[in-house]
Amino acid sequence: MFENFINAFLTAEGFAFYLFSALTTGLFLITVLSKNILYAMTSLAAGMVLISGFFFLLGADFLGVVQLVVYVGAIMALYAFAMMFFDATRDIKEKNTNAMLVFALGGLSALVLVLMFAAPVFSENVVALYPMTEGVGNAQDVGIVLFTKYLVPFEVAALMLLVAMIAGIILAGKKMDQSLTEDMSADDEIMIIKDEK
Amino acid sequence: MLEPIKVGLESLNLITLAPMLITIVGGLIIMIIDLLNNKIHKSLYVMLTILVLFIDFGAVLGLNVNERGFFDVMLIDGISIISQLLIIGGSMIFTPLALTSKRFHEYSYPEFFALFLFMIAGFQFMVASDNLILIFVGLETASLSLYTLIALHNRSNSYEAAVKYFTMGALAAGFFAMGSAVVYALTGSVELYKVAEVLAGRMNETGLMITIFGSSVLLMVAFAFKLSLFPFHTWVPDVYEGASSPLAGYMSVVPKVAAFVVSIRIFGMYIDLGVEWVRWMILGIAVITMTLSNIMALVQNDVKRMLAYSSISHAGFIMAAMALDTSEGNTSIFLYYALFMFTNLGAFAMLWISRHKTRRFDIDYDHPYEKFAGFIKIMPMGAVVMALFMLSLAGVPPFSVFWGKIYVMQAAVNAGYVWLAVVMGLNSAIAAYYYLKLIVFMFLKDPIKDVDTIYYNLSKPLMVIIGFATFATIGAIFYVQPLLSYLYYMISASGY
Amino acid sequence: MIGLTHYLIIAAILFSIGLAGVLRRRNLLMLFFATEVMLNAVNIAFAAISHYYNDLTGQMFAFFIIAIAASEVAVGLGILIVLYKKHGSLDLDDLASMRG
Amino acid sequence: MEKFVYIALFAPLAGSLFAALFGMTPRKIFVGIVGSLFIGLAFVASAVLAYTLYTTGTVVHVRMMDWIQAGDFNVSFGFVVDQISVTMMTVVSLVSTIVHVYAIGYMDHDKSFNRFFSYLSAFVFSMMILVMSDNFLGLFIGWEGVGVCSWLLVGFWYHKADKTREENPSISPSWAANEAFIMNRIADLGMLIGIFLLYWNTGSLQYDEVFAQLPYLSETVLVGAAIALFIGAMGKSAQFPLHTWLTDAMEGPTPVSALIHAATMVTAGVFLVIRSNPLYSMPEVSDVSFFIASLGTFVAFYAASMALVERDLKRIIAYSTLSQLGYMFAAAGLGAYWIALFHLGAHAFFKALLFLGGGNVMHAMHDELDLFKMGDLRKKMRGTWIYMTIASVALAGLPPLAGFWSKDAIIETAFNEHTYVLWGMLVLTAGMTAFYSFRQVFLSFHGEDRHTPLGFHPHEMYRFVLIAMSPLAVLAIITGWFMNSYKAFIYQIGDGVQYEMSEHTHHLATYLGLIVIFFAVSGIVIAYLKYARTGEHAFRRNEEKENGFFYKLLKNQYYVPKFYEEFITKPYMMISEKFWTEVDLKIVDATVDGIAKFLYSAGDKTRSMQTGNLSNYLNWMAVGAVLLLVIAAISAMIG
Amino acid sequence: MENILSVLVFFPAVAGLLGFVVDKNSIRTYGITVVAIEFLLSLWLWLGFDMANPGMQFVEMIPLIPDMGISYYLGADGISLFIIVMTTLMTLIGMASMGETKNIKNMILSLLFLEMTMVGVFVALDAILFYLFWELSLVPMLYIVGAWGGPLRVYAAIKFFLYTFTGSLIMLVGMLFVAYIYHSLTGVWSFAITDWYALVLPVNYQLWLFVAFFIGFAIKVPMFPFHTWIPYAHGQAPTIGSVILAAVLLKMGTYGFVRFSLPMFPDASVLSITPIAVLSLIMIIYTAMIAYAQKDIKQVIAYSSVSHMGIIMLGLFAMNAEGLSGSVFQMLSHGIVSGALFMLVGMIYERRHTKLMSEFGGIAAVMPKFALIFGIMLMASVGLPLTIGFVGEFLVLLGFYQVSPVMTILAGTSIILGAVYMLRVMKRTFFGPLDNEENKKLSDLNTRETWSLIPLVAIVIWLGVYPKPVLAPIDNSVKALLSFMDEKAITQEAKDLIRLSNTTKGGN
Repeated sequence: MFENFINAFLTAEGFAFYLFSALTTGLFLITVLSKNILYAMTSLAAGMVLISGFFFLLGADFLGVVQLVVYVGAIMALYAFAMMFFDATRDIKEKNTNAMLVFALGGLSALVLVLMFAAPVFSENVVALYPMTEGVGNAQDVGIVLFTKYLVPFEVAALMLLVAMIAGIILAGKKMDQSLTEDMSADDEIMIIKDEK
Repeated sequence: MLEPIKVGLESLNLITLAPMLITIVGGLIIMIIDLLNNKIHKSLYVMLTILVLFIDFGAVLGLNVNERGFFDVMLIDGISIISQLLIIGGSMIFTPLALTSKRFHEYSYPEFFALFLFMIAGFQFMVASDNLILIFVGLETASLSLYTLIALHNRSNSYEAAVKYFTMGALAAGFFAMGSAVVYALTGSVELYKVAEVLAGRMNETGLMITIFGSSVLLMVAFAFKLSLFPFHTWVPDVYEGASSPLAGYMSVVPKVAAFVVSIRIFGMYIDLGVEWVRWMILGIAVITMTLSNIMALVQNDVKRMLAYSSISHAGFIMAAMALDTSEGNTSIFLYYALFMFTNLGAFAMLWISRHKTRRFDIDYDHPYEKFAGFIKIMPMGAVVMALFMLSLAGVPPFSVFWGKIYVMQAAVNAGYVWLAVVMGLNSAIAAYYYLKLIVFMFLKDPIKDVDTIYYNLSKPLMVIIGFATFATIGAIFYVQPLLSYLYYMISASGY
Repeated sequence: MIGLTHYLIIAAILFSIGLAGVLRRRNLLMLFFATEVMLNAVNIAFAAISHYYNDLTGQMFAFFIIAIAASEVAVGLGILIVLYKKHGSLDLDDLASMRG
Repeated sequence: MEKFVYIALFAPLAGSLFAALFGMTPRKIFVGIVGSLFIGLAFVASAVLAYTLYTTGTVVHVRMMDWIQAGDFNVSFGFVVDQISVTMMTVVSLVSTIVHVYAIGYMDHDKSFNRFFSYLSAFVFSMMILVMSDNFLGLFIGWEGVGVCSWLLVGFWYHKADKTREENPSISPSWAANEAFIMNRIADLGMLIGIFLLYWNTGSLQYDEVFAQLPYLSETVLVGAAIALFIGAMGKSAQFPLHTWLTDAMEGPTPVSALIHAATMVTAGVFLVIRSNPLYSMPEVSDVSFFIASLGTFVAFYAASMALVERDLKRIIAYSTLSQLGYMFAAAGLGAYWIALFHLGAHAFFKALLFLGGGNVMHAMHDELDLFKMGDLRKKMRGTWIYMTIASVALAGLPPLAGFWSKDAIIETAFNEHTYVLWGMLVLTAGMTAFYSFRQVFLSFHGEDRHTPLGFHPHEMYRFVLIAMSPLAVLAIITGWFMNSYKAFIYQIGDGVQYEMSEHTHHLATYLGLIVIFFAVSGIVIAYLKYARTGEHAFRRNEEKENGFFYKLLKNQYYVPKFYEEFITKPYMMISEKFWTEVDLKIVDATVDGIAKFLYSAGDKTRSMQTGNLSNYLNWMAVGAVLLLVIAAISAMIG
Repeated sequence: MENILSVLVFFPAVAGLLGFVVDKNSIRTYGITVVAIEFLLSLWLWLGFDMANPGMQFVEMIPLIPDMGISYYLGADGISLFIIVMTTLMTLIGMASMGETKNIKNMILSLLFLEMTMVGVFVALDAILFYLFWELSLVPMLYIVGAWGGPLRVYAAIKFFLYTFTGSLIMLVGMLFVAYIYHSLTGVWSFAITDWYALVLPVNYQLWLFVAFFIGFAIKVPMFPFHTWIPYAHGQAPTIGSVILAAVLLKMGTYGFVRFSLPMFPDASVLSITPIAVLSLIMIIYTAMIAYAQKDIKQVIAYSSVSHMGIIMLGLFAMNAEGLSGSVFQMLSHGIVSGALFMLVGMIYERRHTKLMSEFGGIAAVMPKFALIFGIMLMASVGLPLTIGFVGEFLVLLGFYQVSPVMTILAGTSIILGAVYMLRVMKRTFFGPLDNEENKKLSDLNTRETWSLIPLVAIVIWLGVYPKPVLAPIDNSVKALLSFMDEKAITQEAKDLIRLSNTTKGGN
């Protein structure tokens, strides 16, 4: 067991895997445990970067790049702006937290998920539907599948982003600051509907 | 090097995409109109939306059963057609509720209607595919729109509702993603027909059961959230309360239909594969859901919250039917929602027209029971109609929900689950109490105050809508047969 | 040799960390961070499975998850902004006007 | 002859309905007259029928219309006029006619005069149905009908308030009416059971069909039916232990007591036994018959003993009725049905006379009935005195009056059947009968004038009333002389009712008669010595004796009413209350409400999971998810 | 008029709808006219009824939801015919004598809808249709009790509704199960009762289904221990509500037993004779005792209803024509008599605004007509021969005697106990001195009240003296039912019992 671990550790991939694993775990732990939102966010961003490391490690280069661009570039930037908008840099007090429950649930879910994944999920019999082509770059491969098979989801994702955009704009817009609902306290305008008495 | 891929347009079967495209284009048109002229009255958007949906409805009706399109991503089978019809139909009848005599905040946004249409497109994508990716994307498109629509009501409560819904939705999305990952790990595919094939071959492998069960649980969590099953239902009452009545009524029907379709696809697959455990899990959740939400509805002080709990209970009811995994069981889901839709439309419309900007009867609630005290004296027709909806919800024949209920129970009996039918029966009896409570307030108590201002929001179009809902509720007996045979035909045609 | 299991287990652990974060956080913004963690964990799983099956679907899924995460952030932050304008706070515990 | 049957039957109904038309109007004398005429008509019809039957011997059997038909069950309104029923019809209609006429005078001042006649005629109608019916169910109609009329008439003065048992042993007319009705109902249940038993075993309720089947029935069925029917008879004829109602029924107007509670209704039980003589003659039921005889004897003695100390005029007569009913049952039980029937008729005449005389006294004394407040009334009420004396002599059983012949025959029967104990008791009772009858006569009409000091100014009844009573007096005297011709008449029916004394008894008949006469005379003499004299031998109340054990025991009717009250009425009330407040409200209903309350409080409890706090919601979600995962893992591992 | 049953069902409903436009001041006349026409229609039905035919007549069948086997299927036989007539009659008389003035329009309209549902229940031959009317009947009744009742009216109304609703849902599951079996045996969906009759079910199925139907019907009857809603419902309901409730609604339960339980589950019915008889006996004796303990006149009559329903239940399970016919007849008799009694109590309540016996006493002197009619109804209630009450009660006891003499004796105590509580009411209310000042100026029945009661008195006596016109058709249908049960029973014990209980020894 331990020997296996050493052997694995000594390969390049193994070394990287364990390094990334340790770091992401640590960083994400900071993200969820830190009282300082700045630390949390920074560690989240760092963790994202490391996750793209996993992707590169797994040969999903395109995904790795997207991860860097979208997550680290866009999402984290959004969060950063939001953080500033909300003036949330001060320490956050976590009241009413039932730590026991949280860790028990977290631990239990980790345990069960690990148990699940420890099962022999991988099967040699499964034939890849969209195999990666030998000698072709990942980005190209992805591109082909994305624009054929997954063109519809891709377009829907575009729609989703449009929705998100519209939503962001109108929600953050000025019109939300006051209620446009008509004032109904003007009772003299009330349409009176009643039974003839 | 890669060969260039040649795809014939024929083989794409683009027609399968037409309905969604119509809604998307419709949404865009509304946005464009707004760009050109931003002084337009909401009624234009309402009517445009209905028209777009009308075309959409026609497009869906014209689809052939059991077609796939776009590299098999799109799946137009029976349930996809009928669920799209339900979604579009439901949307069509809930839209005109915007036409109140008083203006509400959200309806001053053309974006509201655009988002509404996009949401429908999202639902349509969700039901018209068996690819988990498209399902996920469609689901999120719809959900994100819905969150926004709720928040657009622009009251403190609506934000709270939107935040709650959103946060829990994000968590559910995480579970969905994880569940898909496990399925993918098991089968190397995220397309359900393929998944079923591979899983069928792997059912006998030792040590795999835990993962199969686990995958079902993870997906279950995501859909139980959408379907508001215990213990993932906690958002429902708050969100219904925070959202405007039309939206609340809408939420109790349309998103659930979409979620049910996906559930049928996913969990039906598990049950078909012989994973009895999934059936029992669903049955257990369903029974707990209907019972618990029923007894919680008993103690509500607000009609809208009561209706929220009642919709949870109805969902549990239907979920139990789904677990049967028979054609009848699946048919009953759609039949139930088709019938439930009209009654719910009426009930929420009645709440909607009695809505004030400020809370006049209770500091915490918009629609406390006291508001409806002595309704029969203030407006007899209104009270009678509202009572009809309540009776229908309670399952009193011959009103619409009864036919759904009886069909569900018959399906349970046919599948050999007599105990389930009994549980359903007893639950209906408990439920009768809280529906009755409103009737009691309306008919048997004396008015409290502000008697003349209850129907504040009433307008002609809303009267038409309520009239329509009333007729649909009362006359259900006459259209159940065609509806049922159509639904049953569609469902058995798609092999569920 | 690093097997699929290794990746899946790290994904499982990260997912659980995210879950714990969701449960623990009282600040809505930080709660959103935790949901990102969960989605990222799933992405690792997808990428790994994809790699081991030599199949692109997983990467596709991960790709769409990233898109979804981005959209969610946009909408989520939009809602947070209106909420913040009204309440002046992002604390979950302040959000309990509807109950029962 | 059919039309006479219908006239006899429906003339009283017509009278009743006619009176009912004026039921809510003030007194109209013609209502009474018309009512009496209708009843008279019925009597004429009955008499014609009786005469025809006597001369031709043809039994008239009519079937008016269907009544109840269900399944195989088929009962019609059918009427039979044979020797037994015609006897009853004649007696009933005759006494009724006289009582009607009497009531015109007696009820003179009552504002509900018309109503009274309506009830009274309705009673006669019911009684006619009872005696004429050709099946058990028809009999039951009459049976219940007379019960209702009795209820109405006993409670006729319903406005009187309840008193304590010490003040008035019958509490109030309405109480007494209810008691009578309910006690009769208890017996009626027995009778119904008998009817069921006969129906299911013979397939019919027609007398002739049922009796034809009797030989084929098992002993159990026969005994059961005999007992059940007799229970019915016990109620109506007020046999122990269902006897208390009869004395209480004296709360009703006196004509009612005379007609219903002396002459007719109370004899219905005897009539039933006589009617069912084929059943009671079956050898299998001989034990039951003997029981009937024994009970009758016992009641004869028992009732007579209570009459010894009673001070209430009407109650004494009621006890004597009870006692005489005992005689009739003794005869019927011993198989001498025709003798019982004969005594029934004779008794009807002299007892009605006695009651009506009592009514005169009561009328004169302004409803005062305490004998100790009377005395020496014969000077003011000569006619009444004569009537009362005749009736009392008849009752006491002195020859040649009616009572002697019939009663002596019964006592003789007891001797003939070798039931010497019964014989002895009956003889003793005869003496007691004579004593209390004459005690009553002497206390009221003889001795010292005790009423004038109390402010009573008695006066004689209307003349027409006295004239109306005369037929009864005549009959009370002469009936017995026709005993043999009656015997011939009734023997036409057949074997069932025939009863002859054995040679041995016949031989001793004279001596037996003398013994009875001796006892009777002794009774009269003792009564005379004690109560009739004036001056220093005049009757004085003896406090010490009245507080004695036996005196009090008899005075309180052996504490039977008290026993009923303490052990039946009160517990019943108590249990009913408990059932209502403790069982129905606190257990049955509380369970139902408990379920509802449980659900509601469960709702209140579970409601708290809905804290409104998003964090909690997320926790719920996570708990649900993790729990499901754990369950999934565990169930997968288990298998 | 072949479709007279449809007309009978929907005429009041249509009239009710049109009634919304009728002016408030004329609505009483409108309502009475409508129910009078309805009554005439039901008489017409009787007229056109072929007395010799024991089967279903005036059958109408239109498939409604063929995929579920639900159709619009109506028919009447001798058993339902008279219940229908009684229903229309009691509605007519109840409405004619109604003293309510508050919200009269709503009341009349509710009554019209109620009448539709009541008639519907008795003519429906499709189980779902039956269930439909059955459930719908709760709604107007809920309103009538809840809106015009006494202080606890809301509680009473809800209790009434929920109790019945719960029971009937269990029954619904039973119906669905029967339909399922029918489908699995024949391949056709059908809820038609006549189709179901053809089903021969194994005994254990029969038992379970019997229980399911029993719960639905027993609550409605109401059988012990499900009876506690009725004192509240009666106690709180306005007069008209009590009249309809006692006269018609309770009969739905017993009618259900005749229509469903007996012919469909003959073996289970035979097996459950003893338990049902025991419950009926408890109803008869226990509730009679409770009635005796009541202080409120109306409650006495309410509990007496339960007691009488016990007799009806007993007769249904006598398994012979005598008992069954008697039972059906007793339904009519109880409907008329208890309806009349409730009307009478209502009339005195209108005058004095109290129903407590202690408030009265001696009022026979000031209200002789009232006392007379009350007395007649009381006597009918305690089963006096030559009144309508006797025929049914006698036949039931007669019939059940063949099943169990001991139980019959116990049940027979009803004639005693009934007299006990009823006479107590009579004594405490009408007899005794008139010492309450307020009672001295009570007015006797007015013309309207008198004339609404006189028909009932007439019927009480007519059917007591000559029940044949009604009893014969009932008997015909009942005999057909019994021979059908005999044919269908699968266990020999059941066959034996049905035969045995229908034969008399010797004779004939």
